[in-house]
Amino acid sequence: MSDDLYRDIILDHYRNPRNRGTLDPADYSYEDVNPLCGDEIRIDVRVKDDKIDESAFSGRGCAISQASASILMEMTDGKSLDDVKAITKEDLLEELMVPISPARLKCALLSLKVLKAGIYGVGHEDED
Amino acid sequence: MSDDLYRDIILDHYRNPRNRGTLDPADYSYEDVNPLCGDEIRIDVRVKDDKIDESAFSGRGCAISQASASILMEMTDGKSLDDVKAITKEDLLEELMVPISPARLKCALLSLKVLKAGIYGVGHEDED
Amino acid sequence: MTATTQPSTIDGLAIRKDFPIFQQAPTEGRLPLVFLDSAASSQRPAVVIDAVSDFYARTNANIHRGVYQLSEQATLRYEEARHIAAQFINAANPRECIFVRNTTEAINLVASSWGRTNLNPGDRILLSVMEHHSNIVPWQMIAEERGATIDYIPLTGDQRLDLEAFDALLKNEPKLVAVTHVSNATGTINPIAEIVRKAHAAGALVLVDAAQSVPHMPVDVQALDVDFMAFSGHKMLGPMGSGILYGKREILEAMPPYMGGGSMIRKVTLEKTTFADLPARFEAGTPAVADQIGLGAAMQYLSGMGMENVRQHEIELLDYALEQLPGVPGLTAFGPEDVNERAGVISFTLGDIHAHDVSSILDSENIAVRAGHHCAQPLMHDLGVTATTRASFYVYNTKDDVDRLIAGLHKANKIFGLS
Amino acid sequence: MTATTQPSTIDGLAIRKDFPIFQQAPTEGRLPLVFLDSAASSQRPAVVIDAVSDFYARTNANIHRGVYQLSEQATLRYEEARHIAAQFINAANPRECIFVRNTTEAINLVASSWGRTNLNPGDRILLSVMEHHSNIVPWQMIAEERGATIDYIPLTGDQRLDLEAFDALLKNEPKLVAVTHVSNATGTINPIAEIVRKAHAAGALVLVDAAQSVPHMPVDVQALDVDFMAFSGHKMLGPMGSGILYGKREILEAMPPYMGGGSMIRKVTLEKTTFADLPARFEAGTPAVADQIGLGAAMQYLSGMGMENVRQHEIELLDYALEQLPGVPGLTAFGPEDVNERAGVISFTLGDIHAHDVSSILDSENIAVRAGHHCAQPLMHDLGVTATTRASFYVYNTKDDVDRLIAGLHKANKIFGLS
Ligand SMILES: Cc1ncc(COP(=O)(O)O)c(C=O)c1O
Ligand SMILES: Cc1ncc(COP(=O)(O)O)c(C=O)c1O
Repeated sequence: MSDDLYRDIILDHYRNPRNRGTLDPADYSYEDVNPLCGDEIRIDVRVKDDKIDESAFSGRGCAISQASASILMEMTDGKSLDDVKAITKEDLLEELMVPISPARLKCALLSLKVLKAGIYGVGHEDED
Repeated sequence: MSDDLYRDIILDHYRNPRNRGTLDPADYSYEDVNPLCGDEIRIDVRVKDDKIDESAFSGRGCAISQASASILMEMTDGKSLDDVKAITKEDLLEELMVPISPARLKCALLSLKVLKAGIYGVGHEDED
Repeated sequence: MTATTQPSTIDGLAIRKDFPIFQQAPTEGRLPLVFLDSAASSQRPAVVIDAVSDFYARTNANIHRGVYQLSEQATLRYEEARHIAAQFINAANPRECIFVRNTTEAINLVASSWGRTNLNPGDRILLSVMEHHSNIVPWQMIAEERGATIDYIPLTGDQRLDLEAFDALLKNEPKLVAVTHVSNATGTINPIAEIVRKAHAAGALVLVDAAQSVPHMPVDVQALDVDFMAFSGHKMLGPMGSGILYGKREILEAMPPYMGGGSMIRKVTLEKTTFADLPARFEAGTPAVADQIGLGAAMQYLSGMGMENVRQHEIELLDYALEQLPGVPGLTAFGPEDVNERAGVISFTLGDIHAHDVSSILDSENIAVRAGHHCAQPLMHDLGVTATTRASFYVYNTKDDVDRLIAGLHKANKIFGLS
Repeated sequence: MTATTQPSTIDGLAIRKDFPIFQQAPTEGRLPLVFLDSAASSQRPAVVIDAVSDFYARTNANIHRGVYQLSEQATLRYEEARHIAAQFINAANPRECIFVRNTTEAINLVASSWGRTNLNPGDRILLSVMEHHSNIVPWQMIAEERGATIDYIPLTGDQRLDLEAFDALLKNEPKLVAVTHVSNATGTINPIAEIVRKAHAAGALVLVDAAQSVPHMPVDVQALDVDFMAFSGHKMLGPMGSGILYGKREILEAMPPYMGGGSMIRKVTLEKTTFADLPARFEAGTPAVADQIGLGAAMQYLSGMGMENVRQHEIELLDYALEQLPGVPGLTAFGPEDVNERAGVISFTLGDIHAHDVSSILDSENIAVRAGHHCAQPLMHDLGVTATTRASFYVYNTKDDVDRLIAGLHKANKIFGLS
């Protein structure tokens, strides 16, 4: 069952993350931890013409959280801020292309939570 | 079962309590409540030659607690303080001559607790 | 006197089949059980008992932090129970439902967390004379610590809140009004919607002790607009150890944690700790997972009957009992006469026979009622008694139970030579 | 390396027959369950599950205040459980055993009640770096409120308490030393008797977090001379929602109540309340009666096996695992090597594979282990990791379970291309 979790796409992004690093200065920066497992993700974003010009993530954690952040960087590259705001959990989960069990959902979605919190401002909190 | 509880001796002491009242002044006075049911008993004692010369109880509560106080007054009349200290719960329960269920034990024994607390001083506390 | 013209669809005798305790043969020589003490703690149906056993036998594991299947299932079932609870009281968001052991813990949580941050010397809080000790003592403790003052809404002659006095006491500008929805000692139903409206207008928050209402009638926290509401699972067919503190989200979010420990943190360092979001922030340590799942099962069972029907069933029993009881010589019943202002609770005295003696004699007939101050000593004081005998109804009671009660009371009178 | 020469009399496989969860057929396509997460929460034998159901089906009623037979029986069984608990830890008096929901509540009770009356600005308390959040956060909260300072005993390279540093920190004259008996994250067993002796000599009280010791080895509060001890029922085959705070009688008696409400009072008036004696004073509201009765059943079941045997069984499994694990490439295990200083807990990292990934892969083999910070973030920080994978043993585990674990770890290595 969980074997499916570690398909090549996850392991590939985990081993070769896209946009790993930090940006300084950045227009939006936010970081958060998954309090249940201690995974940490920070995302920096530079914006030009209301579009994501450059983005980078850093942090540490499991293959799922790190690969998902890497995949999210790919998904949002060059997108307008409005488009990024419109990305749903389901959108990201679909891109991951592996079955995420409930216990791992927070790992898989941490990067999206961080990115949105950065763009909306810290007050924003996703519902679950 | 509990019918046995309300045998004539209990009802008699309840209806016609011995030594009901208060003594002022008294050598020992103490009162306590049964926190679970709200029964209240106060006992005043006058001592002469280390013996109970006069005693009185007041308060309100169920037939068991009031009858038991009345019976205790009879039991201790003229007894030496040492003899009173030596009275056990079992001694009193025996005098009541009715089966006391666990839930009613505190009612039946409140008067003894109060009398001993008075004689020993407030610090004394019975074990159960 | 009946509240609605629809008769209840509930058949107490049929419902007893769902409850193992009513299937037990009585002890040798005793009559079948008449259980009239549900206001203290209800009985539990097999679906609830089984929900608990089943959790332990199938999906038992600690929740939240586990990645493996059992822990995942346990977490899902626990959170599902929270969703059921939110629906049951119509909370806007399941996060507003904090799992607690009982009503008492819920109120202590608010008194301690909200009270310690919001009460300052000279501040006032407003309770009522009919409160259960659980809605008095926590406030006395925090008021003493914070230098705040407590006012009490007095009662009318038939044990209802004196609403004129309430209006006057609101002029003291209390920060919080904490009142019971239904008195456990007299059954009085308080007009919570009106109380909330007035309290809010005066700038006060409202905490409702719903220990005796949520089990017995439809309660909608949004319609009532209460800020906090507390109730216990064990009084509504759920396991002991289960219960809910409801709080409006923005109010709960502004409150500091109550207990510290596992699960309620975001990050702990030796110097400083940051706290988790709702509801985890208020659920430190391993919760009573199975019990709360059992509470979910109890709520589903009650919803299956319909809370309107539960209420109607109790009104019918109350109506019948209030009609019959005056026939018992020496009996004085307390509380409002109108069944629309009263839950299925009857507190009474019988001549000068002490409540404990009445209760012991009823027990000899295997009729379970409560005797004492019902954790409402200030109310007893107000009634001018030390104790009352209390009979309370629930879904499994019948008119026959009322008849057995009345026969038992006649017997008590006879033993004490009163009739 | 084995601690004693007597082999354990416990046969893990035979014992599983007592546990319904091991009798369940695994989900379609999954291997039989290997449960290695008892340090988070144990499984429960049928005798415990049945004790809970049986209470609800036969003697269910609220306790203490009822005069009728059911309530009387419920009270007796509840107090009987307290006696069993007192015997289990050799408390001098059952009144010294307060029923709580879990270890977390027990520690919060002490921090709040003892702390608020005994800690003053400038006072110090002494914890250790290996504490569970439950034995850190409550102290941080009360220390902040009271202006007290917390010191932490550091660890040695193999995650034992640095006792020289402890001696030095005692010179700060802490009012209280609060330490764990056994670390849930590394299994380290701390020398409590020595710690207590030294702390008492320095004038400090000692609270012991026994969440991981009482379930797994004989613990005698009088021999250890601890002032407070806390543990949870759910980690020792008992129901979730059950647990004990032990405290020396004269210390508990001098403490103000924690929660206010029903049962914990002597007399309530509108102006003032006086409080009940031990243990009622600390048990406000309706307790989790069935759960605590279940805990009594769990203790009787464990006593039947003998706690010496339980400990010996776990030493044997630990011995075997510590021998086999180094054969897994990339595995680093934490904690003392000597099994005499270590309970049946093994925390480890596997190369650079994150603990959650290890745990998910083990779950695919139906092996339940814990992954994360184990509510011990300061300890993780000390180890220089964010998370570990943890396997923990109990009476129902076998050497086969260890073999399955090791095979699972090889698989994880393979998936991540590490071997
Ligand atoms: C050492 C230790 N202390 C405290 C706790 C907290 O126990 P509970 O969650 O039952 O309150 C645990 C369990 O997680 C533990 O292992
Ligand atoms: C009105 C009311 N409030 C509070 C309580 C306390 O409930 P618990 O003992 O479950 O905390 C009760 C029950 O006794 C009650 O009837």
